[in-house]
Amino acid sequence: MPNFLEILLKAVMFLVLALTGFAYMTWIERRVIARMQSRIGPNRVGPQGLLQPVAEGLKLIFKESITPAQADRFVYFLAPMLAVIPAISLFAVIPISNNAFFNLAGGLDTAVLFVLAMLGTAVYGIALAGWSSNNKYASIGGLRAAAQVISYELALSLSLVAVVLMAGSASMNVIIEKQLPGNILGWFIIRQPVAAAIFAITALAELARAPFDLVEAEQELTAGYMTEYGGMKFALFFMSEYVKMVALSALFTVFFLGGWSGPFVGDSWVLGLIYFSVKVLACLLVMVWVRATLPRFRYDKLMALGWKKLLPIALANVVLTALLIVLGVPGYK
Amino acid sequence: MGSEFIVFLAVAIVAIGAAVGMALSRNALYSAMFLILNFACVAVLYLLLNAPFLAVAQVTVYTGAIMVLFVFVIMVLGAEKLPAGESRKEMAWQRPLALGLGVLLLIQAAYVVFTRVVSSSATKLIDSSPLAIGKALFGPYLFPFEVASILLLAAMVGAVVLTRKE
Amino acid sequence: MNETTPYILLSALLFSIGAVSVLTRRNAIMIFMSVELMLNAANLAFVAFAKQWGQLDGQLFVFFVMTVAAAEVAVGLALIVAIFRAKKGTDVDDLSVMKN
Amino acid sequence: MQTLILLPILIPLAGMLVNAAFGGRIGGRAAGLIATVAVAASFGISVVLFAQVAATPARAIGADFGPWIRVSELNVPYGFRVDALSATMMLIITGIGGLIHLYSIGYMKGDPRTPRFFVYLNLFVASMLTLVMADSFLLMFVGWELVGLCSYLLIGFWFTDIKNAEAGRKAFVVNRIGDVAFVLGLLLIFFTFGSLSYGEVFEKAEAMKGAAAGVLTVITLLLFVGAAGKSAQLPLFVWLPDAMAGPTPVSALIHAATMVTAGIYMLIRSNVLLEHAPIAMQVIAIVGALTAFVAGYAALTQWDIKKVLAYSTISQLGFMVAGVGVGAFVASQFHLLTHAFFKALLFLAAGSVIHGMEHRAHETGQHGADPQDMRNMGGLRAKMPLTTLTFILGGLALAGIPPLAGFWSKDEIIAAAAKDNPIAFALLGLTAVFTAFYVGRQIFLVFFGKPRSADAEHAVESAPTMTIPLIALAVFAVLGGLINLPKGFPGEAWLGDWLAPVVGKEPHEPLNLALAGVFVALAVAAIAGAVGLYRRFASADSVDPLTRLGPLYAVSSRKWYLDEIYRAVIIKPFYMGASFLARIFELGGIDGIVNGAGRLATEMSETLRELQTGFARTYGLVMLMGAVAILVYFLVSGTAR
Repeated sequence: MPNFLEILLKAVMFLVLALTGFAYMTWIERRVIARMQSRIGPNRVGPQGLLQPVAEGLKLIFKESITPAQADRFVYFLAPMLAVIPAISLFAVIPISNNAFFNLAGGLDTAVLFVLAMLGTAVYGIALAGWSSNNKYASIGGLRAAAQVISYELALSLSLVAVVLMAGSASMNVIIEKQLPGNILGWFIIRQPVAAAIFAITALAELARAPFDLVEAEQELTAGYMTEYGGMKFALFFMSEYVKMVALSALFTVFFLGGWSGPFVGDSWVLGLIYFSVKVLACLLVMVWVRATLPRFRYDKLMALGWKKLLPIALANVVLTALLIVLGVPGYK
Repeated sequence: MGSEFIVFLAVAIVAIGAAVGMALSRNALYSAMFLILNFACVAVLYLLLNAPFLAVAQVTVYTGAIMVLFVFVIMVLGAEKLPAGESRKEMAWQRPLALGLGVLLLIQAAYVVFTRVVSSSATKLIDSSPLAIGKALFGPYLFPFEVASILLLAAMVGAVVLTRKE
Repeated sequence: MNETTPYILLSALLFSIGAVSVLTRRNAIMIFMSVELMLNAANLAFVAFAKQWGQLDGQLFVFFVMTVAAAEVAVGLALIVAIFRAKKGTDVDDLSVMKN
Repeated sequence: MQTLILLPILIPLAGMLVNAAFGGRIGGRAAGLIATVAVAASFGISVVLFAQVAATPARAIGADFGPWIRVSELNVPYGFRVDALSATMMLIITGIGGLIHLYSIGYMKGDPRTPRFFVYLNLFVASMLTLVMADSFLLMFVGWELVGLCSYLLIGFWFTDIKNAEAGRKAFVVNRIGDVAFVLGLLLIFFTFGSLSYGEVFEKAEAMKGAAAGVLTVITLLLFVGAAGKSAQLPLFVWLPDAMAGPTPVSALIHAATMVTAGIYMLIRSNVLLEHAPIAMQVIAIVGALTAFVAGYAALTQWDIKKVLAYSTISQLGFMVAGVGVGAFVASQFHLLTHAFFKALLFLAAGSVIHGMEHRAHETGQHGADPQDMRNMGGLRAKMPLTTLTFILGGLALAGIPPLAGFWSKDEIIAAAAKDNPIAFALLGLTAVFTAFYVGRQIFLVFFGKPRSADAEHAVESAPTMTIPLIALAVFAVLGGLINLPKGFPGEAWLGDWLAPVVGKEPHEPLNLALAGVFVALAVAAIAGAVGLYRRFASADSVDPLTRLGPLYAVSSRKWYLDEIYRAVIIKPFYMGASFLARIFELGGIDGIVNGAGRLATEMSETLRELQTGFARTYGLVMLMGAVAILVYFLVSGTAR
């Protein structure tokens, strides 16, 4: 196997990217929110607090690992991994630049389906963590998470159906290519604004981030499914969340912002990588901004929004898109 | 054969182990997790069998939806560790008989496989991309497809009606 | 013995395990999961034969089996929830009489 | 063209289906409107068909809708025909039917089961149209039975009162007797002519001429018994007075204007057969005249406003039958038409009177006196002017006062009887005098004098939906005679010419002035006598001045003791026989067998029940056993290739 090494190299690279991305995402979030709330944020460890994530990581590694007495030990141990694995797997199908080296499986015909599959399996970590902790807060948090993720996954899938319809393929590379008519107007965020909006909202819900963070609503559930977790296991959950954040931002970039495309990008993978990173960063900042701005939803309203508003709108959008494509409306054929 | 067969063997062993684990586990949640593992293995086998779309669909539908529902219900009902209760006397013969019949069925199937399966492999791989499957679904299989959609609708309504509190 | 045979054997084995499990477990949820295992085993055989004969139809059948399984789970789990509410348990042997 | 023929039947049928499906939701008024519009549309198409028939040289249009019954020689198609006779009937059915539907909207107001009422009414119209439009005796019989069903349903419409339910049952059972004879007649027709279609039967009967006189006599007598059941002739008329238990619009539509004339229609339709059976004709003439006399006599002393009209209807039907019997088919059909107009009018007006009488009870919630008893009425002309005027016009038409419709038609029948059959003539002449007397009695008791009860004092005129049909029918009752004026008048004998293709050309007769003069004088005298007699009838408990007639009065008021005779001769022996069977045969024989069968089943099922354990898992196990066994069979037999 000649390319085994290459695959290994790529895999490691993506892993490192995801992990550093996660680490510095926490720093960015804390600093930005602090600014927004007229505070300072972490600035002690290293210049501008840049080493803060490293310090925290070290601290968590050395923490004592506690298991609750009545917990189901095996599942309690398994759950954090089940949470992280799908999150990291998402990166497998995201092309981060126009060079084949930065593209693991983005050309697969089933790449979009793979994303849905991974998002679907991500529930297990949370649900099982809640269940195995043998703690009421944790259980309720876990159940809420499961229900929320299942509910919003439908609307998310449907918004992606519209994208797939536009591209005529479920391959990431084709989706990006279809957004390249030379200018920004080719981006699907322009041609599919409804799908983009639904994807953005449902992505927030899938991530259980504000304003959909009922899963870990500290006022009612302390820390939700993570209540009993500490040390490295806690760090894994934390990691899975932020990795998923980065991944979903990257997906939004691919689906709606033209991926690595940009002016003068040509065959230059450096430029592509830069464009891609900027777009992802912009998405992440929007997420942080939303968290700093919006209050939390009530649970029944959350469900109502998912089932009674987003799902029908997404369905209508699919039908409309199909209609526009069949009719050959300019910009849809 | 070759490397593919090695992969098959490894996955098959895991799958069988998961199936046995599911059948024997006392805890329903563990059973569900074993079943998820089994489904994942089958998804890998689908990849080996040139069915990438089905593999992903398997993960999405079975693992991502059906089994989540199972886990959800088990957790909501707290039904994972129900009291065993005394087995009924009149059911005493049920277990050995079932086991015997299962073995018999397996033997029969193996016998059929080894004696009757015609060894004619297709020379070329078929196109099993999502596009091809979609075209088949909306072409010759359009009617079953629509029937399936109605079935799903009926199931949806049925589930809502069944679980609604008076 | 051709390259389909191991898959069919595996399918038969999984099917038998599922069948025995259906008949020996008493928890309704467990029985249900075992049925899913049997369906899955059948699916595996479908896909294997689809490859052997070079035809897509087997894969499409799997698609429909998945649809049916999804519908079945939706209704079946709803039933189990309803039964659980009525009987405070999911032991199928307790369901041997129609009246309470 | 083909479908146009079916439309008059299909539209009321559609109306019925709509009301049956949605009647409960849309309410009585909407259901009534739908039903009325359906019948009105049917009327419109009937007019179109009438014009088409008039424009066709053969005076008939027909359509086959494929075979219906095909068994060896028997071949009955779904054949419909519209000729001069059926077109005329269609206009009556849908025209008067439409007016009565409209009237019913007002009459049934407030009854919660109104939608169902209109379902039945529409079904009736469709069935009656089937009856008259059929092109074969068998299809006619279908309509015949369907109208019988509707009649049963509508008589017993207020079935919560056991009397109404019993009346419906009585009508049904009595009609069955006639129907048996009718079916026998049909079988004999098929046996003789090998067909049931009008055209073929009549053609062959014509060809056989005298050769088949004996058979034809039997056939026509059987048909006549059928007609006697439906058209309430002796001795089967007992159901019709009881049928007044139904809502008044039903009495007007079914038991005066249309269904009861089905027998007459059938006889006129079979005129070809009748003409070759002189003996049957004689019987029919005598029975008809006797019915007219008996019923007219019974009508003299009734107190119930609708019972008077019911006996009057039987009596007039007797006139028509007698007309058939003396071979005056046109006159008979003519009287059928005019009678439909003025008797429907009388019934509806009577319904309006009843409605007015019930007004006080509805308003105050008190239980009023019997609103149908004429003793409780009196002086209503001041309260209900429109009803009074129309009732008087209808009554005078019935009494045969010129120039109203009844005069012309009745006169034709009496004139024909005078020439042909002196006995019938005598009976019919006497009946005509009775008719005038009870009409005078009824009009005076109801509308003149002083109110004899609180209900009568507080009566009010009915709503426009009820009075508009009254006015329309009154116009017809006045002018209806114009369609068949005697020779010498402008447009003479139009109906006779129109029906000629069906019943054969009859010569135009001039008006027999002497006869007409005598009968008009007698009628006027009878009315005057009635007014004179009942002038002193001042309060509800007064004695009928006719009681002075002694036994003659009793015979009339007890309706010739017919119900009593039936009870003694038929019902009692029947019950005795039934109770014998019930006690001896039923208990010993049939129950033994039934119980034995039941015990056998119980014991067998107790054994089999062991298999049903109730454990789902056991069932699954058995299924698996079956699967394994089937596989074994395939493997052993080598079928699994």
